[in-house]
Amino acid sequence: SSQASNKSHSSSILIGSEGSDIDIWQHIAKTDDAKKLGLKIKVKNIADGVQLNKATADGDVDVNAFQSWSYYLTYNQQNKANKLTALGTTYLEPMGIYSKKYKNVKDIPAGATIAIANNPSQAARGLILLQKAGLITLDKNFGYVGTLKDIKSNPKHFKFRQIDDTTGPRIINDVDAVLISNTVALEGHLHVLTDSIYHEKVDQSTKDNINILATSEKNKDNANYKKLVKLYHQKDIQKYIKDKYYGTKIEVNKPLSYLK
Amino acid sequence: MTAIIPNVIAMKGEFIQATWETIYMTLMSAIVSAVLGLLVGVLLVVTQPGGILEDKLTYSVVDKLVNLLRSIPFIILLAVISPLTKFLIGTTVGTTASLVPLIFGIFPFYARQIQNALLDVDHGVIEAAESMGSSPLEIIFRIYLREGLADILRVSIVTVISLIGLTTMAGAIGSGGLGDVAINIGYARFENDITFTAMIIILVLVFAVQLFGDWVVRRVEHQ
Amino acid sequence: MTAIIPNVIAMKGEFIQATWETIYMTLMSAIVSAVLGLLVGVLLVVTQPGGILEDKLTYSVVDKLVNLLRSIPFIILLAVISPLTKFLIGTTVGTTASLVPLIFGIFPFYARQIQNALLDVDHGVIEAAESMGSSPLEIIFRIYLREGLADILRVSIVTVISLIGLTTMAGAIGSGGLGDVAINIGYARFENDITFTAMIIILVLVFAVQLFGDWVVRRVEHQ
Amino acid sequence: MSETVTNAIELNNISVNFQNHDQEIDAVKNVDLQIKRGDIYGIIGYSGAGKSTLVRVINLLQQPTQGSVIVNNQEILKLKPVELRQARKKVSMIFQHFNLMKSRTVQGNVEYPLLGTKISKADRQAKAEKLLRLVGLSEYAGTYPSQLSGGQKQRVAIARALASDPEILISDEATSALDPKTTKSILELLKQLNRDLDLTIVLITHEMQVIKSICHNVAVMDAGEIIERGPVAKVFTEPQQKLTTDFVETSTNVKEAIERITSTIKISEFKDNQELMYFNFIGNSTKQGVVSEFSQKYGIDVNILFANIDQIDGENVGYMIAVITGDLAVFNAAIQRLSSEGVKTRILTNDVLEGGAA
Amino acid sequence: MSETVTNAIELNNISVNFQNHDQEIDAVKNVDLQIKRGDIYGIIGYSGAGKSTLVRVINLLQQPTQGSVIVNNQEILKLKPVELRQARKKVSMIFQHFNLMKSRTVQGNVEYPLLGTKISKADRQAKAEKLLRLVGLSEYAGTYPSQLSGGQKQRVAIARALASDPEILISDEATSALDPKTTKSILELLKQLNRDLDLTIVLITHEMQVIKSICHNVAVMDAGEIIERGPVAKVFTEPQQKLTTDFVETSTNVKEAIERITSTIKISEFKDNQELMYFNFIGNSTKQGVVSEFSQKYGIDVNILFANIDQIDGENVGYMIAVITGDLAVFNAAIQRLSSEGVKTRILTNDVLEGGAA
Ligand SMILES: Nc1ncnc2c1ncn2[C@@H]1O[C@H](COP(=O)(O)OP(=O)(O)OP(=O)(O)O)[C@@H](O)[C@H]1O
Ligand SMILES: Nc1ncnc2c1ncn2[C@@H]1O[C@H](COP(=O)(O)OP(=O)(O)OP(=O)(O)O)[C@@H](O)[C@H]1O
Ligand SMILES: [Mg+2]
Ligand SMILES: [Mg+2]
Repeated sequence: SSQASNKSHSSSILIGSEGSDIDIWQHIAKTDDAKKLGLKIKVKNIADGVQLNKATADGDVDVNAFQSWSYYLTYNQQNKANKLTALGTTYLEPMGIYSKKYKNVKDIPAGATIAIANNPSQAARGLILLQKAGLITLDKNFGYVGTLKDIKSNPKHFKFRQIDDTTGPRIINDVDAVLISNTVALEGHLHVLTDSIYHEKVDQSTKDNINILATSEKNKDNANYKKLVKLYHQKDIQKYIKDKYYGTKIEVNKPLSYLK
Repeated sequence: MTAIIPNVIAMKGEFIQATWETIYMTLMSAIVSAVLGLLVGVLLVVTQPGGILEDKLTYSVVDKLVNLLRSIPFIILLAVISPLTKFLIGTTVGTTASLVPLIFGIFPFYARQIQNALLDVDHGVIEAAESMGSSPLEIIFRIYLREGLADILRVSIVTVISLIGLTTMAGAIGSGGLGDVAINIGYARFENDITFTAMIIILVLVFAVQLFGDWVVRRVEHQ
Repeated sequence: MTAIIPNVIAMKGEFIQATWETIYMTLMSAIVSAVLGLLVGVLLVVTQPGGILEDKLTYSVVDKLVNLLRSIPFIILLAVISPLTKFLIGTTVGTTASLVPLIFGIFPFYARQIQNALLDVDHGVIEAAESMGSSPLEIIFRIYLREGLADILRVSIVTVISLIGLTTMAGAIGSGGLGDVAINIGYARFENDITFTAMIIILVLVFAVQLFGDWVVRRVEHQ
Repeated sequence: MSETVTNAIELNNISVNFQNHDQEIDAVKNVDLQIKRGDIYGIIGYSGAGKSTLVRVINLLQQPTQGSVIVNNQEILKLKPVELRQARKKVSMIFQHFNLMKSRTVQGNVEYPLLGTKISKADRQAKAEKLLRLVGLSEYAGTYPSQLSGGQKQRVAIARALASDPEILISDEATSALDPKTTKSILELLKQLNRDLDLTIVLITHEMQVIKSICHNVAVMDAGEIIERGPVAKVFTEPQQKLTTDFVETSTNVKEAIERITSTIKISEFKDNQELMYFNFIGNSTKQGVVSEFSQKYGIDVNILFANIDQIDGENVGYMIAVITGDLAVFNAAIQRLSSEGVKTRILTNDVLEGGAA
Repeated sequence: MSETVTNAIELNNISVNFQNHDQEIDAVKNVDLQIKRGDIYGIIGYSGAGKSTLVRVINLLQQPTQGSVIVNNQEILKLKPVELRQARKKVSMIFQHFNLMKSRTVQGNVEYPLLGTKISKADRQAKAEKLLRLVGLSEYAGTYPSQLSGGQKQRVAIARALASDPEILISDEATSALDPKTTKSILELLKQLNRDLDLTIVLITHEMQVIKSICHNVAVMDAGEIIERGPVAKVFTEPQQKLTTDFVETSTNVKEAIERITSTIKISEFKDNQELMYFNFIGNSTKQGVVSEFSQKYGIDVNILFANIDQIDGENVGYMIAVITGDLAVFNAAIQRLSSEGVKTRILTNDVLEGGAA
């Protein structure tokens, strides 16, 4: 039967992704689960999120697997003519606060330099995490595109330096603390659960950071694409991911309504 | 071997493919950029004040366009140009799609280089050709492009090497290539052997271009 | 105004700061790169076969080093060079820290451009200086750098403009600057007016460089 | 006008100003010049007089600040670009600085003017080979200009200028880098082209010998103006301007000879029946032979210390300095006789010498 | 060796080969040349003979393929770079192609050799100004080379070469672009420097007049070799080689004159008592005056059609072509008399003419 379904879906699904998601999807493409579902998957590395979303919306890429819910919302808000649709949730990679100098967030002294991402969704996420850790407070209306300007109080007078988020692990020695997303941390051999001094947990405050699969709005009813979500949450695939990423890609298998 | 470059061995196939992608991107965009760059560079030289087809308006418009294109950061160029890419290539991602931004990223630079190279052609020889009744087109092909050939080749080497550098940035739109491997696989994941190997291959390409270019320059140069 | 460029108005302060950062990065790294590039470019010209201090070994080593540095993708250069950056600047992030990779990113390119420019200095004049007993240093300063001045300025304009382009990529290490604003604020957040405004300012800088450069070239050029 | 029919070149009231940083230079000032078809017209003058600038106006390499230029009956300042190019193909130029293309071989340089014409490749090559043979460079056909000696480069430039079978040839010191023998063979070549093909030649030169041996007319330029012009024999034998006289005397070495002779011979030590005498005779006046007449009719000994007797464009022209020894009483009669025949004479005393000759 | 003390330049067995694509050119072949301090040494030869290449060996701008070069008693091929530079400062060169620096003004070009010396800025400027005055370019001090005429450029090059007070001056056709008057003033300047400062001058030229008026010795080059050399008067009056003869005759215009005369005068139409005769006399042999003697002693009419009688380096040298009319019986006696006085004569018949003169 698998052969038959292969035939009926002779065109493969092109998944655009970046970072560790590439490895995951390349692995998934090779699994029997994929074959059973009759999915032929190809993976392409597209490093720039904006380009990747545009390409997806244009149909040059079928499905993309890299972005968080908040990133997706931002994109859709700014590109009303060329929208994306979320297919389903995949995982939450907790962002962490890392430091080589201090073991606890409370130890970070006044006037310390904290590096956060220069890309807006990661920056906002970082600020929310800092608030959660009790280091700063943010404006009430702080959303997923909030910026440094929206900091209401910074009692310890931290200095913030915005960096390209992929360089986090490399500059960890140069600053007092740095916020690093898990994809980047993993690539830098940092395990958020063990190496960070503070990190996100799955709850309402971090729902915006849950990763999703997205496709063009035109394809929102494509059955094959929807199967990808199911495929991702297969047991053996999840085991593979857990083993490979030390459990730092926390599975989130919730309906999309959970995010709204 | 596996001990020193464990990840590389595992990725042999990817490396071969990435090398081809880099060569493909460089070669294709070099060819188109060469044509465009020569065209625009020559246009700048002949229309500039004192040129054989002096034309203030054309010169200042083209001159400004070149600067305009050179001002746009490459990543933004990728985005700005994507409708054109879509129109020309049919998609905005992938190796072939990267050719369009690569061409627009490099040809204005090349045009400026060509302009500088042609400015060094001896004015007396241009005059001699004019005195022999050569038309502007003849002067361009028989004098400028020929007398300036060694210099044109020299700036072409510089440009191709810059272009190889630029291809490493096209990973943003899924161009693949060695730069993508080095940056998005090797560097981002701290797999230094991959970065290192990719860079060695880039280096080999750069040296090949330089050596070949130098050889051609030596062949065409008669003092 | 607020209707057309809503986000820009809100970010006036950031724009002013970013413009200064870009100017600062460009200027500082241009100055250092100019020194290094001239040094290396001159070294290449004088040691190359037939040069006034012909030295096969030095030439081939320097020539290869230049190519080596030019082969490294900028983003990787950022990483490779960070220990040096740390040593020199004390940190690897921020506007000042970005100077080190910017310099290493541009000076080999500039050196090659200088080499090409100096190759056009009339060999007869070099011979005349040699016949007058000028030392290699005198020939470099009094002939190469002086007779080649117009060409040196021309390649310097090309280089500074390329450098402005490079600063837009230094955002990766928190350099700030207009490129950072255009890409990481404007582009990544889809705030097109910000991207657009940042690019306009970059454009103005590019034009300022070109106009000023052209003016200086005209002043030093005597046919 | 019927005049324009025979004139190959007509420059009317041409001026050229150069604007240097601080000063304005009038390189050419209100020059009128008509050159007939088939003429060989020499232009001489001091360095910087404006000769090169003037001839560059003929094919409009130099835009004149004012004036009109008529070449082959066309007012070339009014031509459209295409017409100007056509007109230029009939006017070849040999440049003072050669202007060879360093990327082409000698052969390639000579073939250049024929590229894009209807001439077949084989004919083009054959023609270039023939011209290279004529200028003595057959062996160097495959060589690049950078490997040539100065004179060889100049000859390539000459061959190139002739390749297009021009109607007018403008030569800016085309033989200055050539040895006398090569110069002579080049001049022969030009003469022959002038005779056989009615080639009009405009020729700037510093070698008076070149003017004498090939030009029919000559113009003398000074500070941007033509101060004297006319048939070569006339200008050389009856110079009207101090500068022309200077040129002629320098070229005949008269001035130098006088200086040299008076520095080696002491006139004050002459015997009473001796004088140092300068003779200058032109044209047919000398059928009899000056010296013989002196010697035979008046019994005067003539010891020639310097003589330059030659023909210029068909006329005998002579300059002579001699010590004459004989009966002082007959000197005057003899001199008068010569004078009536058109021979100018002068006794060189120490006074005269200080003022210079003629 | 005591010899080296007086020699400013000594070239021993110098060869220079150029390796072109397909062929090897022996530009200079086994040349030995000694030039004494204070000498003015001329080098002549056909275009491409190797003159420029040879003189470029003197300051090692051209590395010889073989041989040794001794300048100012130093074997310069063995000098260290610093020493070579010191040695070169004493040897100035005027290049065939000027090689001026386009980025410097005329003044700046002339000052160049003085940069980095102990001379103060004011002195340097004064010196450059003085030299520019000497070459007649005071007004052009602030001008850039591209705005100069050919001759003006050449004069700047001359001034530059003199700025460093060289002990040796090498001039490669330094007056070829100059008008006769300017040439003369430059030569005067060189002569004076030679006299006053014992400047040794090596001078390539195509103008025999230049050789005659300033050189003491001359070497004739052909195809890379020096085929004849010696004091100018000797070489010019008793040329041993065909090529030298050619040069001398071209420079005296004898050959041309004979050709011209025979093409205008028909010898076959001469009367029985007429002959066309060629005279050539050297040195003191002509104290008496050839023509006078002929006329007076033998009653022969001498109508001079061409004469070139002049002094070369102190010796009288004369060439003359004349129609002689008189008693045929005395012709032989007259000719023998002249011959015994060292005057060479030849009756020009149609046969002789075809073979050429001398
Ligand atoms: N750089 C070079 N490479 C190859 N051949 C050369 C080079 N320079 C000169 N030659 C050849 O060497 C020969 C001698 O050249 P050189 O310049 O010494 O002649 P020259 O006597 O100065 O002639 P001229 O009077 O024309 O200046 C010529 O045949 C020339 O073609
Ligand atoms: N491009 C220029 N810019 C400014 N001045 C110039 C330019 N070309 C020539 N001149 C000036 O014009 C005058 C005439 O120059 P031109 O070249 O016509 O002289 P020439 O008679 O050919 O002299 P020569 O015999 O030395 O070649 C000179 O004083 C020169 O300095
Ligand atoms: Mg001139
Ligand atoms: Mg020469």
